[in-house]
Amino acid sequence: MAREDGRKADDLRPLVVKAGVIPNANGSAYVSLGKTTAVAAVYGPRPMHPKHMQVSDRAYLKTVYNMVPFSTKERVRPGPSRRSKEICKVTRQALEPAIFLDKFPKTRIDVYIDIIQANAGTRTAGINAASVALADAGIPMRGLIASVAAGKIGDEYTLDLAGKEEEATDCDLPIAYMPEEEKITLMQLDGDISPEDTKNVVKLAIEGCKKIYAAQRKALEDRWVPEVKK
Amino acid sequence: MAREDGRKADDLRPLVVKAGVIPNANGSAYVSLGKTTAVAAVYGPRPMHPKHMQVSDRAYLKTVYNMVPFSTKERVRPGPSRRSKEICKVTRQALEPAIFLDKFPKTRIDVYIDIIQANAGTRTAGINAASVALADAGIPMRGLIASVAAGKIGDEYTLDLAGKEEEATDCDLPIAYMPEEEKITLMQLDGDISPEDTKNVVKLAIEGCKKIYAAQRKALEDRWVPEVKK
Amino acid sequence: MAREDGRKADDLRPLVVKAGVIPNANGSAYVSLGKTTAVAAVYGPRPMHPKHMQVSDRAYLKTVYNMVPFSTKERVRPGPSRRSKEICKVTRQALEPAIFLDKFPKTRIDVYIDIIQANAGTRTAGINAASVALADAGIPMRGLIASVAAGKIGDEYTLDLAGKEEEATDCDLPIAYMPEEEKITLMQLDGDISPEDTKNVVKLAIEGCKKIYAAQRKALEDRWVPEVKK
Amino acid sequence: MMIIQKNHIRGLASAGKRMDGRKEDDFREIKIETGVIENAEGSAKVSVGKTEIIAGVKMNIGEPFPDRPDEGILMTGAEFSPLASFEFETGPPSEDAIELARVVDRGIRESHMIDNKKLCIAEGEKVWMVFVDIHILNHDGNLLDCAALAAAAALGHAKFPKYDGEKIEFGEKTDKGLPITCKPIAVTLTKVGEKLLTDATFEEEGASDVKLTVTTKDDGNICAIQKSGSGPLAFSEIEKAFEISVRKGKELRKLLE
Amino acid sequence: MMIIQKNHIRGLASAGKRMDGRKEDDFREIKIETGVIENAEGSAKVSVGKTEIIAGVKMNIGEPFPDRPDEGILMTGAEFSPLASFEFETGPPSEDAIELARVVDRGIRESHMIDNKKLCIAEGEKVWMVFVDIHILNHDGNLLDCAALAAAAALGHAKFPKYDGEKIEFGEKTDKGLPITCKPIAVTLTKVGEKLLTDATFEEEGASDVKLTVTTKDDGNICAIQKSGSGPLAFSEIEKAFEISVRKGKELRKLLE
Amino acid sequence: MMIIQKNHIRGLASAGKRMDGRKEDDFREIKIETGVIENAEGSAKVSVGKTEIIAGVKMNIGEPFPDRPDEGILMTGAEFSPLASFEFETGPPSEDAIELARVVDRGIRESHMIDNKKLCIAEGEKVWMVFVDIHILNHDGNLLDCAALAAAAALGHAKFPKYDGEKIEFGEKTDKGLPITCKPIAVTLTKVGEKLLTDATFEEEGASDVKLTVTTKDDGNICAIQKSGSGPLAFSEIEKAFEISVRKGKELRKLLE
Repeated sequence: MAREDGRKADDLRPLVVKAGVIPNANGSAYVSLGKTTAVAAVYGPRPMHPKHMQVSDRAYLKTVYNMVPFSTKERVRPGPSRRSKEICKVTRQALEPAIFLDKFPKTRIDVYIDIIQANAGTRTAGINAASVALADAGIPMRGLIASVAAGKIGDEYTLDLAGKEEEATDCDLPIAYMPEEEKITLMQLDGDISPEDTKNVVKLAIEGCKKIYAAQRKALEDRWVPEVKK
Repeated sequence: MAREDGRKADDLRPLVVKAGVIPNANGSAYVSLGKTTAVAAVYGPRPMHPKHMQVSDRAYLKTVYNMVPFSTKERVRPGPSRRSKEICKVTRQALEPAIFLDKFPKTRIDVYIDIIQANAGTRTAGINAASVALADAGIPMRGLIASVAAGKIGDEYTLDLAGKEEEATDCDLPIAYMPEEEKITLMQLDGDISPEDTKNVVKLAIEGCKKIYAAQRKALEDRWVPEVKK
Repeated sequence: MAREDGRKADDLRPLVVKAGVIPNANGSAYVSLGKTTAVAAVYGPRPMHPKHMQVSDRAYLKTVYNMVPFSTKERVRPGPSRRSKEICKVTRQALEPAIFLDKFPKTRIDVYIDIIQANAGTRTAGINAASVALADAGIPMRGLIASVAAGKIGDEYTLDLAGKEEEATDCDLPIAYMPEEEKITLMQLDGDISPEDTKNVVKLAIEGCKKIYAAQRKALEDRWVPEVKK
Repeated sequence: MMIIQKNHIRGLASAGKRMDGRKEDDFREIKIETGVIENAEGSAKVSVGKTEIIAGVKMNIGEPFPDRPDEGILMTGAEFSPLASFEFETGPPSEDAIELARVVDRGIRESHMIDNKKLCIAEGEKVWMVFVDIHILNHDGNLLDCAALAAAAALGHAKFPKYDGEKIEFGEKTDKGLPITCKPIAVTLTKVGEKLLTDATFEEEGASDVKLTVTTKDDGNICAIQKSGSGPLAFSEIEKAFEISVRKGKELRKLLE
Repeated sequence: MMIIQKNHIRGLASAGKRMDGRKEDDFREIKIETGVIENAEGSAKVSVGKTEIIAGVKMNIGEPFPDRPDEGILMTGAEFSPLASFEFETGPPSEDAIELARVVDRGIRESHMIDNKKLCIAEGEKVWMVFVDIHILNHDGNLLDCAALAAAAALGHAKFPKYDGEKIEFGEKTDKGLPITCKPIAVTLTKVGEKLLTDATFEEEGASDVKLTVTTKDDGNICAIQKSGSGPLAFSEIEKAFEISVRKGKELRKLLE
Repeated sequence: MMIIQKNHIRGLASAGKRMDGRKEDDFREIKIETGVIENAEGSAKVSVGKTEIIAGVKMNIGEPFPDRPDEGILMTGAEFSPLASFEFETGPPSEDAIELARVVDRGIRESHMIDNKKLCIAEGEKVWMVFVDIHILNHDGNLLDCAALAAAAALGHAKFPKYDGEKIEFGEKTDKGLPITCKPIAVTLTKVGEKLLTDATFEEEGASDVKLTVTTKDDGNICAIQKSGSGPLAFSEIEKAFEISVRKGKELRKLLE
């Protein structure tokens, strides 16, 4: 079945990944998937203040997900919402399994994600950007985290839902995935769908993550390999 | 004159007091008076953080009074209101005279009161529950604090106002009372009533407190005496 | 051209300055300019808590500008607004150049300004009061700060705008000025006016500041000279 | 406050003495000035010794509460400006400020000082809202009595602004005052040692652990009571407080005439 | 929790054992009591072992959202009262409380448990708003399953209040229930060591770094999933979690009949 | 910043030099890209050296302010995203962010850049509201000039969304732009040592204690001024700042054409 934008069911939207876009940050990245754009910056590891918030055996990871007021069709009021607080939490927990936090006890690592333009899949785009930004910052990681949503529209398992597909799908299932370890680090579902179908949607999303992972690696190489060669 | 619910002027509403209802708390209690239900839990004494808030010669007593959103006829928005902040203060000051706070310098004792169902007399029910919870937690006390409101409807001094009686009364006068020491630890009045009548209303409320006190002692005995016997 | 209240273009409104009006404060002052009334109080230098906010080589200056709810024609909601936060900042930066903050490392100096009645020129009235209050508190200063706004109505450069003049003027230009050092410490402008005119408006405002400065000195003498004589 | 100073104040009190030479039930000098804020519909500056408070009354048109469609709305707020005491801090109203505002509010409300029905313009649609804001200028004890006095004075002198049925002309006052029925007066007794002191200073309050505020009406009835502080009271002390509050209330009420 | 205790719990789990003697996929004793709050249109107290939660349903009339003019409005909130655990604090809802409320909400919303169109009174103007508030009384693990059960039970027993087209008579209930289409049940699997435990206790949760909540409908379909915790999951674990959730969901649903 | 570095920058300035080789009144390279956010009615990404800012314009229909019934509403906000600098923190807008937004807003408002009356749809009832949001992406000094430029560019390219008199179709733009009358340009002079530098970098700002922002119109008139920082200025410095701001303002305005 044809999709709005002419993609095949297992196609991603046009994907752009760039590393090192925020000069001030220790690491940063830009990710766009179609009309959804996320920028992420990493500051740290840096000393944790006040002291009583230090964790003695590892770094404290803070993740902020923020939609810029003009990112959506109707202006978003600045400041955190219940939705954005939940996304901060699942984003942090999607990234944590990849990071060797125990290498930096008593410090903090801050990951800031700004959604510059929103058209479905902002949390997954944010995770993709954050993961590249962490690597760009030189934080030791088990692997990159890639993230995308999938669903089922009519009879077809469909990757990277966009636009009105979010309403047409039987379910909206975002995952985050670490290809190096074959592990899922984020999984949510909204919908009404059988367990068997759900498994197939997860499998499709994992394939999508692998494609994104390739683009993430490429972006880091583009940024760092020339520098090494110099 | 007959009351809505058939009580005599100096009758309390049906009273239930139970100690030890919240397993996690150091002490806890449940109190219902008619359709008003309060649950209280005590945590502490525990170390006070941050340090600069420690009081060097006694425990810091914190009291939180909270109406659960579904406790009232019209849903209450969660979070503190001006009313609830005043009640937190008078509740704390109703309990303080009974507690040997100086036995636990530099610590904090937290008293949390949730109003689960509200039909007049929530602050007094909360104090009754909190007092039993403190005793249940083994905090050394000069005595239990009992609390109830009284008023004057027509010519009659009337105990433990409920339902529409709060509108019919000349005054709404809640007190908290420590029978062991014959001391009043909370007293408020809204209304329009002569000083002589006010004194008589206070006397009636004191008698009401003594009845509540008996039920509070009974609840603590039911909870602790069998345990001691074991 | 005649002004609403009969003043000449370079006249201030009737000015009252008093020092030492808040007994509890280390220093305080009252300033009224026509129907605009500000009261300022200074507390400090006092120890700065928490410690991590201490500045090692100078005092931390805090300035709070607050409009009292009944100060305006339409009641103001209590609490800070975006406007009042900006005024706090420019007020602090108007005062800082005058104070030897480096004499009191690790302390804080608090300047509180309450606008009791508002009819144009509240920020400048507040600065005038704050400056006297600082001197009254015995804080060592390079000089007093005087402050007033000026504008241009029709062809005339006009001092100390009030009432409907704020709408008639080509610009509203408040400054703060330190006569001892001939320095400008606050300058803002709203309007639409040529650079040449702007310079002339600044010059007029400086002349206004000098008059206010004289009244500030007088107020401090009235307060302190008799005391010294005793 | 140092223990030694507290003990000194308590010792004096037990001997029937006070640091400033007053008798147990003496008030400090009270000054009341009304109409001090031109922008307010009503205002009063009241000082009791060195304690100084301004109350301002602002009015506006609003919708009545659904359960009281024919009554105006009264709102009382208090700000403890950090200007007034080293004890006060910036930020949202403290517990103490909320309590003070609510006790002053109850005195006005329960005494029916203002005939609320007369504030109704169109039942269920439009009523006058009356905002009383209390602003502390200097805190030297007994804030509550001073605030209640300032609120009563400001309400007593307030004038309705010009209103053409559509829009209020703020700043243009009519000569019509609020529908005042009586004047509630708050008198606070502060227990120091074994004595109940009237109009305690900041230092005396520091040596006390309990006080009782009793607000009375012109007819001697009580319309509001608030016990405050972490100490207890005996019934006999409450009886005594009632007697003093009624008596001193009458004296203070005269100052509002 | 001490490392040694965590390791003990993990060791037990690997051996197929639990501290309280349950099997991997056993729930603790579940008690459901409905109608416990007279002021609420619906209410239920649910305990799972020592975990105890009350859910209350309140209704009101409001305007529909502009993009859904013919649908009622459902709002789910959760308060983690500090009364319920030394871990909970006063203040605005924590990240965990928000997540719990949103996952319970998604289960109700995505399963279409309530036929929202039947909550419309006048299209674009008036609809019923249904507030579900979740209040934790004691936290001994597995809050989410317990909360979802309490919410479903409270909604299932809720009755519309009396409404004359103008005003609601709160406190007077009709005998008309909400338009319920199905009953979503949340089952959370908590990974301890290499095992996925059902209905983990507070201690077991402390020894775990990841859990997966799967909410299922009467027809066995999944309507909500949430992975929570800082650990990862393998695909095979997710498959296993689905199987257990569907199976245990059926058992739990019977308790609501 | 280290004292030694501050002194170095000041020393350079006194000798008429800057760390990056620019002259006193040189701007860094400026890039302006418009239409970067499809969901916004107008948008612009502006970089000045390494400082990078996006401004977005969103429109909506709302009620006018009662005192200006025939004028549209302009609102300007700024977020200093913690992404953009180690100095920025999460939380509500800082004092600096509020000041920046207000100074940009005054430039737009006082220059009458937008003919507000043309934003009126039905007097007293419906007007267009224009929200300008400024989002910092990287902070390397001179945020204000960059933000004002981005706001002007975004407003200049904004297009009204489709509106049928009832409802806006967000995402569908018409080809009608805002009623623009002129282009206000902010130029900030940063005093380093005894010199007034144009377009200071983050390091140069760290070595300065005062700056002056002057916003000018196409006709050379000044529409907004803001002195910022804890240092003082002499009258002669203000005169000089005016001269530079008018001159550089003209140069920058050309970039918007």
